[in-house]
Amino acid sequence: MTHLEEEILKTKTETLKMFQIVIEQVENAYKALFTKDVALAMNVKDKEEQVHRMELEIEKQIENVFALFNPVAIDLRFLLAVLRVIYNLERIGDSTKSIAKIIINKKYILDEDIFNNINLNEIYESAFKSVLLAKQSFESEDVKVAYRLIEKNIDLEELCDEAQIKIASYIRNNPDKTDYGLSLLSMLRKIQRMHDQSKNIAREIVFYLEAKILKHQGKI
Amino acid sequence: MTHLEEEILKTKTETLKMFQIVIEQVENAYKALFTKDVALAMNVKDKEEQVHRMELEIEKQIENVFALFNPVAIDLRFLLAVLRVIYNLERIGDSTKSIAKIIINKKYILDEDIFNNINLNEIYESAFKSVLLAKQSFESEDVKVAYRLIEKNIDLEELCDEAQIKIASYIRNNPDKTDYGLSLLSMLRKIQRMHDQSKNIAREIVFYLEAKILKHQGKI
Amino acid sequence: MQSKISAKEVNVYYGSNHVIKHVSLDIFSNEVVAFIGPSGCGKSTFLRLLNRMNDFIESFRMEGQIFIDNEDIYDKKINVEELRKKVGMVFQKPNPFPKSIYENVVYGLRIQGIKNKKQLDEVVERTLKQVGIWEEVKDKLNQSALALSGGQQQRVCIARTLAVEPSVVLMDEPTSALDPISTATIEELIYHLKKDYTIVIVTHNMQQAGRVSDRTAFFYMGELVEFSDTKELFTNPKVDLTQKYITGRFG
Amino acid sequence: MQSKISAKEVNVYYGSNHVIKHVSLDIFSNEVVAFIGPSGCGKSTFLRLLNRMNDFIESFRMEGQIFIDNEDIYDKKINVEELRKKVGMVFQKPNPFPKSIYENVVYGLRIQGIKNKKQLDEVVERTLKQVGIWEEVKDKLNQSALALSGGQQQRVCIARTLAVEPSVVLMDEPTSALDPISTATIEELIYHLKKDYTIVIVTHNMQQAGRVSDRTAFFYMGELVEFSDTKELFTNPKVDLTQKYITGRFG
Amino acid sequence: MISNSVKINRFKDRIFKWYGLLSTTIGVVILFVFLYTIIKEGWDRLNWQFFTSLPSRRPSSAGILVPLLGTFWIMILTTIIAVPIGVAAAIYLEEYGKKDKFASFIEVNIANLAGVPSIIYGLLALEIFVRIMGLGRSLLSGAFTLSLLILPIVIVSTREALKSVPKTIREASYALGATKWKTIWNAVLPSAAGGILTGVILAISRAIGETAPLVVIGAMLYITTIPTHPLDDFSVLPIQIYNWLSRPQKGFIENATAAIIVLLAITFILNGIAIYLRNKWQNKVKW
Amino acid sequence: KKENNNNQLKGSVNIDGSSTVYPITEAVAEEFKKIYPDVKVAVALSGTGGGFKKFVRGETDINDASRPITKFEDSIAKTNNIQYIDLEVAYDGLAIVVNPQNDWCKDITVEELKKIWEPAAQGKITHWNQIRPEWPKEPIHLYGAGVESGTYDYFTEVIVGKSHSSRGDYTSSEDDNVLVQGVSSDKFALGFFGFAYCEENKDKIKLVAVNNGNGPVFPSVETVKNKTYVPLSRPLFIYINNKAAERKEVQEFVNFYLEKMNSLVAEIGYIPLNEEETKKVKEKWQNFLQENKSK
Amino acid sequence: MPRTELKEKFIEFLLKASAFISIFTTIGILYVLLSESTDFFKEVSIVEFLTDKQWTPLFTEKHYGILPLLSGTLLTSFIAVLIAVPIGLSIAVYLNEYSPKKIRKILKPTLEVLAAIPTVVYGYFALMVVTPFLQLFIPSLSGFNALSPGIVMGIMIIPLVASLSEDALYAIPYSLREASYGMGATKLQTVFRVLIPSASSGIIVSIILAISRAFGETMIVAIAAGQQPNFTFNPLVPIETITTYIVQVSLGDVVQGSIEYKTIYAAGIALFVLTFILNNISYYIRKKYQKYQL
Ligand SMILES: Nc1ncnc2c1ncn2[C@@H]1O[C@H](COP(=O)(O)OP(=O)(O)OP(=O)(O)O)[C@@H](O)[C@H]1O
Ligand SMILES: Nc1ncnc2c1ncn2[C@@H]1O[C@H](COP(=O)(O)OP(=O)(O)OP(=O)(O)O)[C@@H](O)[C@H]1O
Ligand SMILES: [Mg+2]
Ligand SMILES: [Mg+2]
Ligand SMILES: O=P([O-])([O-])[O-]
Repeated sequence: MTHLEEEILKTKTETLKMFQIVIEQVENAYKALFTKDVALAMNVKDKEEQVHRMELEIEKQIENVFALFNPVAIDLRFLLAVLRVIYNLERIGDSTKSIAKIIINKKYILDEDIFNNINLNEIYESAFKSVLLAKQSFESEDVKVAYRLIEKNIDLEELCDEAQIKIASYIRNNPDKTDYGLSLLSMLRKIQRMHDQSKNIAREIVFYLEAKILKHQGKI
Repeated sequence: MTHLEEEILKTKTETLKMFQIVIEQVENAYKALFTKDVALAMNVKDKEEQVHRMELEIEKQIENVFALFNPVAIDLRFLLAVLRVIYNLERIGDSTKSIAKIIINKKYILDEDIFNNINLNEIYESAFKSVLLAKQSFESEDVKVAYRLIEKNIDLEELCDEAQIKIASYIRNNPDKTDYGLSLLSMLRKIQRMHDQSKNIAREIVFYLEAKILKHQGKI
Repeated sequence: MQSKISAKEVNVYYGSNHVIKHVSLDIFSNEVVAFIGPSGCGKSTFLRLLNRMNDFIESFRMEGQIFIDNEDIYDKKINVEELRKKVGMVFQKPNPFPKSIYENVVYGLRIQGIKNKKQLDEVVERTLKQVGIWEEVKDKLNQSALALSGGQQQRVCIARTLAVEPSVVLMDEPTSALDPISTATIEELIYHLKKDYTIVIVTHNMQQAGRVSDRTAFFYMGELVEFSDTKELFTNPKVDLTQKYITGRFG
Repeated sequence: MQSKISAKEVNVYYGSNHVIKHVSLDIFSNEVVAFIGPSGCGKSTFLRLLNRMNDFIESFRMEGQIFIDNEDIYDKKINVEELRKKVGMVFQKPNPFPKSIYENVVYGLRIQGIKNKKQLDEVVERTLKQVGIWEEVKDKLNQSALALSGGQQQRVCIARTLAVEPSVVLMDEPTSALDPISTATIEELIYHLKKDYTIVIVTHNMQQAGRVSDRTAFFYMGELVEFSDTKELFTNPKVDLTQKYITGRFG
Repeated sequence: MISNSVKINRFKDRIFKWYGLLSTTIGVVILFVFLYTIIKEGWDRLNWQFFTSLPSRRPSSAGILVPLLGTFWIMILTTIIAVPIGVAAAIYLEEYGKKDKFASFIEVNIANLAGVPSIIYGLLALEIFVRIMGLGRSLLSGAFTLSLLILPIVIVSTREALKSVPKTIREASYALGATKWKTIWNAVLPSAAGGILTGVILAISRAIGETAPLVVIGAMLYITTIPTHPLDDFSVLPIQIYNWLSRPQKGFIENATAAIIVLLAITFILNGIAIYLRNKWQNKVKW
Repeated sequence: KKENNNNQLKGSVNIDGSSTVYPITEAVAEEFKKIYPDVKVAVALSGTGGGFKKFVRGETDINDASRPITKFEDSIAKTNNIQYIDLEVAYDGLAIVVNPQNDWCKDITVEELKKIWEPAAQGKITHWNQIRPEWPKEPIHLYGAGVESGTYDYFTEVIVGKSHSSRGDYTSSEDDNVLVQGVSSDKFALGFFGFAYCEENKDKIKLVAVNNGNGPVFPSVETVKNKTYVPLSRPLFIYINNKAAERKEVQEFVNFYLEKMNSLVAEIGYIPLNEEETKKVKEKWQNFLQENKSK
Repeated sequence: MPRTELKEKFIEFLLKASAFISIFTTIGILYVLLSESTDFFKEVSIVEFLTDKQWTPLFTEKHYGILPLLSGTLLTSFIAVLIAVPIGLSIAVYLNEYSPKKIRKILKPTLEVLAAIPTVVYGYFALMVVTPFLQLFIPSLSGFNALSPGIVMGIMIIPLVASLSEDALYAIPYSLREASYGMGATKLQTVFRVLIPSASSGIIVSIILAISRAFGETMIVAIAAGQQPNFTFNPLVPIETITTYIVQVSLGDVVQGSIEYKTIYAAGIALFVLTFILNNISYYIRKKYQKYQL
């Protein structure tokens, strides 16, 4: 194995580690949300720092590889892809932090009705699955997995649109719970973003593996 | 001038062009918003495509420079910075599109009261100024301008927080205008995002010029 | 677009050694084409086919056809000297004649029997300007070209080649004997020459191929493995072998 | 950390030509340090100071001190031959002796008078394994080393250097005469050798400096302009001159 | 399309090619005429008796034993004398000598000696070896004479051989901790051995064909006993040839040509070895 | 048993001198070698004078001579305290030769020869018709033995009248064969050299009869032997150093020489002594040995 | 380790001593030539030596003019060079540029064989073969003459010229040829415009060495040129060269110490001076050329 290959491998390992942390964040935020575990949410919020650090580290690492190894072709695409993958991962991490913040700040009892009504858990699970798929396709360098992720969006979008409308009418009907509604809405949007960002990651993987640029094709 | 310098210059020119387009978008969205010019909003929405195309072009261009010229040091940093600058520009563009969409979809008469009350135009102008500052610092490679942008956030944030609270209470008070309130909120967030992204750009410029990484230092 | 150079099913043998295998390619006017590939893959051999410099090698044998401006250059009726005037060549090591700078540049004209001093002067000025050392050497045109630095020598050699007004310029690793700074200047020169000439360059340095050429041909064991847009080849090669080669995962 | 090599205010003159100017630097054990800089800036000269190979040049004169393992190597009491055993050197062009592979590797031992066949055999096997060509050459140890390819020759030369168990290995552009693939293999080798040796390498190829070295020293007109972590130097050089040089905005 | 000047140039080119071929052919033809005449004349005389017989007044019973052995003696003695001195001098000049005025003086001096006509060496030897040192016209005198004669050749060719050893070979050796002499002995000389050997053989082959200086020291004589001691009188093939050719009897001319064949055979063999070595070395050692 | 004796005889005999006498001595040495293989015999040919030069210094044992020793040489021998004996061993004729294509010069008088060869002729006598008007007006090319040879000494002495005195503008060579070649390839040549060489090259050159006032006489074994070919016939000698003569191998060699010379001389082409002369020479030698011993 | 150092110093001393032998040789030559000829010049004025047109030291009427010997030397050498240089150069060019490699590989050593033939042999070749052959065309040619040995000497030095010039041509980097061909030059143009000018110093050196060699050549002229000192430049008549004279005297019995004997040293010094000048010229050309090596 050449020195460059070693570096590339290292980058990949680091990125996978970052994936892992982000996934934990997503999972923990989910748990905190549905078990109302504020402590866990705090944990999520604090851990965001680590995600940032990882992003910076990997970026630096890639910068060094660019400076020292002059990567081309698949190596170059890999590194460029990773640059954007970590950017998206970081944003997913950001989203979990936002969710965690909402959980922490709004220390009220959930309105189970609307909560269940909008199928938030289903939406979250779906988004979570997207993140997992993104990691899987990155790890196994499997373009098919990436494509599966990119094409799977109809369900979630419908669910989200529905939920949004429901929340709007919920607010309309419960003006006193406007804040709560708004938080819910914000949360929904974050979750949806996580899914979108996973798809972005999938697109980068396709770019890396097949040199095809899928970005901005049906992107939100 | 060396071939590499030419390529770098070209990249810069292209990026400035993208800046220009995005700024136009921001400006047009502003005009459309405050003059209720739906046609202009349509225009903004349609033009988003162009921003995407530019992003892809510049990305490809940078990829080629990486593959062919093995840039190091300041050149390398410049290109990496540009990669992230255009990413942020694209997101600013996205925001203008979102604003345009809101303008287009919600064909109701503005509630001038709340609209004026939340100082949206001031916020927007401030964000716009941020974008302009970002461009200026990129164009003139002036790290001072970038720093000015990075440090100028207290005002806008306060204004936004205030506006958010006002909109929430507005919704609470006018449940029938929930949709309108939500749109306003969404718009507010987009505008705020534009400012954040301009700051991201400013940070990249600092990275490029001074090799200092400011990212994640007070980032939102 | 009409091909400037067109090779059809070319095979080359040195004795029983089959060194170019079924190569067909087309090169268009005013483009820079780079040949890359591992040592011994036949880059130089193929390049030298184009101005018949291989004719001097006794064991050389070739099959197939090569057209330049639609003329089969391996036709018996072809005048090789004329061909070589049209298809100039620059070599690996700067190889100025041990003559003055001036005489180096006008060499090709002198052997054509041109004696008109004014005409020669003009050519010297024009070509030395073209290669960008007119200012440096205009006051010492009568000094030996050997007294110049490597990079300057190589420029004089290029000027010498341009003086006979070729339409194609072949370059076989023109910078491999030069230091990085001279290399960079020569690369810039190549980059600017292409508006007037069709340039084919062999290089060991992949970045160089990347920097100077429009299209790149990757040779391997005498075969043309891939020939495509340089950016494409370096960012997204079509053939796995090319990718292996350019990313250094090889042998 | 204790310096392995420490230069203090070194000046070198060739006749009246001041080619190394006030250079002080420290190199630590088991690191790879690269010297870069434009042609003629004094890289080779400085490198060759470290095993006193400049002593052969008549006009050579030096001021200042160089310590290796805390010993002033320009002290009169120093035994130069012993020093050179400790500070091995690998040259630009592979320069095997026109002897068998085996004899090349054991050369340094033979001149020390070591005749024990078993010991020599062991050294040959060990060093050739170290440089990674044992498998390729073990059946032809008695063939001439000149029959090997350039890359293999250079490896044999490195093995030869390692055979006398140096603790420092100096390399003056060790791959500049090699093709890219051989170059890559030698670079890998250097990268792996550093766990056992302190390596100082001169290179014209900036990427190479980037790839193989931990720290890089940039020389310019005999001065040490910048000496820092390689990654740092290539992503964010402290001195403008360095930046100009590595980004090719120079001359 | 083809310009006139190009046509003319090509024509000239062709003419010159034939002219060159002609010149070369002339050279070769002369050589073969030469060899043919000699071989035709002398071939039949080459039998065992010819090689083993002492000189005789009768052509048919005369042989070349004495001059042949004399030639071998001279070859060996000259080698023993000239090679160590020549190689040593070359090593000194190439490896030790500083590049100062004195060195260049020696260099000019050697270049000059290489061009001094052989007969002048004869004059020198006559005075120094034959008279002053009192060696007479012995093998040793002859060998000394010829040694001096070929010394510059040996030095020059050895220096060339040493020069062709790249500096990097020396540096490689020094860098491994070798002293100067160890470097010369273990690295430089083995690397230059082919070139040195070639030069030495060519010099020796020149020496055994020399007549004039030996004539000057008085080696033209009839001896009946084979030389067994360096101080013995001697004869060598060229002298024998000269002697026989000056005899009136036909048979001696035949003898002379036969002896010429032998002498040529020896020189050819030596040259052949030298050429073989040179080619082998050139092919093998490409620095 | 005798062979054993012979075999035991060792030592060396060192001979130098005349190139004219050389073939005889060489032949003797060759035969001698067959019987006494361990005796080293070296025969050099520095010419009579050159040989004497060494002989009178005692450097050689025997000197071949195509003329008697000169007073000057003898005086040096005396100062070096060297005594010697001279032995006549054969006769030689000097032949005057021309190119076979030369159809005018059949005979020549001694006066004419003097006119041609005397120093005063240099640059003046250049054409055949200057010698005899009826001869063609063609250049005359002269060939002759080397200036350092006894042959030359003898020729000048008897023709010009003074030893070592002749014109200088002629082609000279130590190598008689070269002279034969010269004359044979030059229509206008006139040369002189040893008769023996003429015998070997009858087809290449033509002999000229010499008229000493008694009519033209061609050189031949007969005319030399019966002394009618005058003045160009002469005796050949060997000189033996008395100290060397004390050595067994030298004695044996000279004995052998005297024993075998007549047959060998004839074989080589010189003219042998008659029986009487031979006997005298042998006696002279024996006497010398006796005297030498008694001293 | 002073022992090693001592050993090194000792070896260096031995080597240096060897190098000095060449100087002793020169001193020896100069000593022998000068000491013998000083006596000669005591008796014969240098003016006479240099201006007298006759050389008859061995005859009764003695003249000591070196001119006839010199003219003989120059004449034979001139003829030799006239033969050797054009043919030698053509061969060099042909072998280097035109002949197929295989042929070159065979021809070059074959021609070098010509140089290896002992000169005695050449001498007889000139006398027995060339002179009679020439007489077929030039009836007035003497049996001994300057022409025939001149020609044969020329043949003998053809390999010298060819080989050295070929080396000089060969040493020109192949890239220069390629450069010239690459511009559409024919071989002939390449030869005359690039190769010969580039190799000029090497070629000049080869010619000078050839002349020097011809000056010093002995046996050929001794055998075939006659031994008749003639102040003439007519190649058809016998002449004598300096070398021949020395051989002639060496073979004869001139009394050592006599003025006649010393003439050979005077002649020798003339020869030495001649070749010395030529050798120096060639040496300095070579030196200059080395500096300018490509
Ligand atoms: N003159 C020749 N005679 C015989 N074989 C040759 C000759 N020149 C080249 N070859 C062989 O032809 C093959 C191609 O050689 P060529 O010089 O074209 O390779 P290349 O790609 O230019 O290599 P490099 O990068 O080392 O210059 C090699 O295997 C080489 O050994
Ligand atoms: N033997 C020498 N004698 C005199 N000057 C020398 C000698 N060697 C080198 N120099 C000079 O010393 C300076 C430094 O040379 P050095 O070889 O160290 O440079 P370098 O950095 O290794 O260059 P390069 O990259 O060309 O090898 C140059 O100006 C050079 O001309
Ligand atoms: Mg090549
Ligand atoms: Mg260097
Ligand atoms: O050799 P000569 O007999 O003539 O003295």
